[in-house]
Amino acid sequence: MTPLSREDMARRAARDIPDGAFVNLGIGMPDQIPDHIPPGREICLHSENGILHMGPRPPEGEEDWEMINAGKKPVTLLPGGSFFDSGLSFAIMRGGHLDISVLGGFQVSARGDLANWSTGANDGVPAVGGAMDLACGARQIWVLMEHVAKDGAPRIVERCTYPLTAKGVVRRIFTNLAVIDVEADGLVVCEIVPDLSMDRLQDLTGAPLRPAPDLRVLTV
Amino acid sequence: MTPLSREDMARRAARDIPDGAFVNLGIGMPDQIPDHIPPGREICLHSENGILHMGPRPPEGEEDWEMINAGKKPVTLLPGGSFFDSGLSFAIMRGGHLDISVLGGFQVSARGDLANWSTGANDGVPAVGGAMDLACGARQIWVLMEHVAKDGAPRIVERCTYPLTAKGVVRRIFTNLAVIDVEADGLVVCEIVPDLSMDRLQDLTGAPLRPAPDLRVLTV
Amino acid sequence: MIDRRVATYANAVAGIRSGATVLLGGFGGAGVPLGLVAAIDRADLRDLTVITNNGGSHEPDLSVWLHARRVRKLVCSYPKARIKTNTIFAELYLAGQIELELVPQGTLVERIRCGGAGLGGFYTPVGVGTDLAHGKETKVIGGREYVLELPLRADVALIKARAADRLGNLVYNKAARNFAPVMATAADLVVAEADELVELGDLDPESVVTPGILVDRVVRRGAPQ
Amino acid sequence: MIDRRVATYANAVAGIRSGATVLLGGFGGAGVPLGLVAAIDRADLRDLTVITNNGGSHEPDLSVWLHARRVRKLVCSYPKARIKTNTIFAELYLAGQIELELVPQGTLVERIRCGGAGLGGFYTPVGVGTDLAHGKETKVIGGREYVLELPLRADVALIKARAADRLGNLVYNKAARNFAPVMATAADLVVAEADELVELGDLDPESVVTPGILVDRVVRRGAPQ
Repeated sequence: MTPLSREDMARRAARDIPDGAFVNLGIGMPDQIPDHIPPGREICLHSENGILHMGPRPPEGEEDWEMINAGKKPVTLLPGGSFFDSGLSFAIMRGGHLDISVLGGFQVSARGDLANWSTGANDGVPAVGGAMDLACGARQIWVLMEHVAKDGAPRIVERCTYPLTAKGVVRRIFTNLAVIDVEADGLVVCEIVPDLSMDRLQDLTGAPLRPAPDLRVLTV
Repeated sequence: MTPLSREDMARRAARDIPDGAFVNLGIGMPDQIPDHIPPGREICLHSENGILHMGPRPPEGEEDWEMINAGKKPVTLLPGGSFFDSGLSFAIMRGGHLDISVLGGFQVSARGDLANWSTGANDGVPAVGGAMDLACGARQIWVLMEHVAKDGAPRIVERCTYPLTAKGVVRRIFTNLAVIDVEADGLVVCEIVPDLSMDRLQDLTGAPLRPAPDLRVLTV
Repeated sequence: MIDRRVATYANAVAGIRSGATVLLGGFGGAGVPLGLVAAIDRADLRDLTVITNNGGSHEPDLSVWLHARRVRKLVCSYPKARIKTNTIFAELYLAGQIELELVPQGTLVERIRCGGAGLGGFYTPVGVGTDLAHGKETKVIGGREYVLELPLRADVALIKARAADRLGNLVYNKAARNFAPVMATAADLVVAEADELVELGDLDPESVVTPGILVDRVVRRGAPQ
Repeated sequence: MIDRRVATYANAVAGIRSGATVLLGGFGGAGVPLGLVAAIDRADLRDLTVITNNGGSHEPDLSVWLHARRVRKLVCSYPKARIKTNTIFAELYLAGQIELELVPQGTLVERIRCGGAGLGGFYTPVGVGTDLAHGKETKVIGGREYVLELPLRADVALIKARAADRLGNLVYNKAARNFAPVMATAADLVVAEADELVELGDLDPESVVTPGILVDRVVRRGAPQ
């Protein structure tokens, strides 16, 4: 079996974002999603620091350091974009106005709990930023993460061992091995990479999986 | 003794508004205050419906019905004025950003309780508008009202019998007979109209009064 | 493509049902979306709960719905008409034919903001010790007494704007702004009636008051029924 | 006459004392009033409580105060520096030389708004069931669990604007707006550093973001010390 590259993970997630969606993309892997939106779809990107309808990074030399995204990288504004203060920006996030938030993750539980802000290690500076707010208000929360941690430990677990970001919020998980929906009664595998068995995927997962009735091959 | 006219009551209150003050004027008698601001003072008027730095009524024929004050009367905007939504407008009122609110009143108690939104009669439609909000947040709340009601009953009372607008908020009362400060230990008469004795003023008042050490004659 | 523009008032109010809770913009005569009010009237909806600042006047505003007995309940700060020629709300209210929830204006707008911002409630000093806080939970915080107020949300918000673009971005005119930007955050369906529809990019990104993410439909004032 | 303009940075920060609580605008490098940060540094203030989104970077921002040990406590959502060259906050924090109150970003700005709007607190779903809600009061409202968050206010707010006039009206530039309009509501003394001072009437009344009533002093960026 061949796990998806990080680029292909972003490409796969991008495919599920419908035309006309208002979306917030977390820092890290979800950053790459805009590069892979299928042609013909108009997606409107929100940034927590008060921007709607962000465009790509400007050409080198044209960066404006008062025009940055949540990751503090220079971006541009598309026609029809707008600026607002952090108060309204987070009201938009909490208030159910975003169609989709795509976030990175350390762990997701079988009930959709998300841990993505701290490893709980007591040896550094804690920082949460907008992670908890983003995980709370969007109509759909998706997580984009490697299926297992660097040490091979499952990231999809019965119960998160890392500090929680939010409880019961994740709807869909895109990993380098599978696309998994979080249903009320557990985790449902919708797509799986070629030449990977459900049994093997289960071995790499810390919570029970069941195949969707129309389980498909995960291709990009 | 000659009670002040309504116009002179407004003129007297206007005299106490310092240069540079941000002020909200309630509907009714306080409306007239802007006409009597002493020359050389710049006062910035706030309107609850989202206007800062209101100017006078426009000339007839130039009314703009999307440019009205809290009393729904046409007004103008002075240079440096601005518009904002009701959310920010009431945040400004509640949040202590106004220097002074001058309100009409039905009754004021010895402890500064204000009743100015309802007579409590159960025969009409109740309406509160922004009365309670205005009575809550300004740094100073002043009341401009006749000293006694039409039937001769005192409006300054030990305890309000009309439904309360807010408790313990009034700092100064301008009536047609006197200027009275609400102090922690009771009501202090600062000014009294010519040829009215403190005894007679007390007869017209439902709570104990004491003269200020520098009690003055109320003139305009 | 994102396109919030609809060609007719019928499209603007399509799908709104009898029994709906409606946020209606406006303070006095400024900012009431009169075309949308008329469209709801033509759609013959009943049993509405209306959240709005005023109780209707001699203009073809909320009073149109009141005359046609479309409103079950009004949540409002100032239901009294100042101009005595319109007493329809008073008539209905005194006859017991309409329910009234009277809310201080600042608490009204803050409750709507609370609903639109995904919050569960807030503590305000306004109303403490008065009849309008009767029966409400109170709490002393930092030595001051506050009353707990709960969020307001609606099925639909009807608001008026000066200009709109196809993304749904809105700007307003003067004192007609009032409740609209807050109401636009707090309904499942947000419909704006705009004096003017403009091209994408015509609105200054620094001056957009309501970003399009909050708006579902925009109709030009004076569009066909 | 109302005139919020001051000629020098020394005047802009006059009267601010050691021990003060300071709201400092900015998100990342955008919107930090660097001139005011330097002026506070020159004033040699100590024992500050700073409420701000980020913990300082390689720019002459909060990190200047941290290097000079001016900050007793930081209330902040993202104290970690992304760029590893600045670790002054980490150094102080790990050595136990600075106190940290970590607050989710949306809760941070909402707490500031709450303080500025004269409210006593609010219930938010953010943080429920997480370490950051540990020990906080919770309440179930409409079947959902919320955590009670309390207002934040400060002695002084230091913010950056694009332009200001003598009344103190402010407009901002792009993503440098972020926390500033909310911080401008929540301090006893609000000081803005503006790229440009303009004549009264030059700012479009529809586009003013922070009305002058909220602002006490404005200083032009690059003004004399």
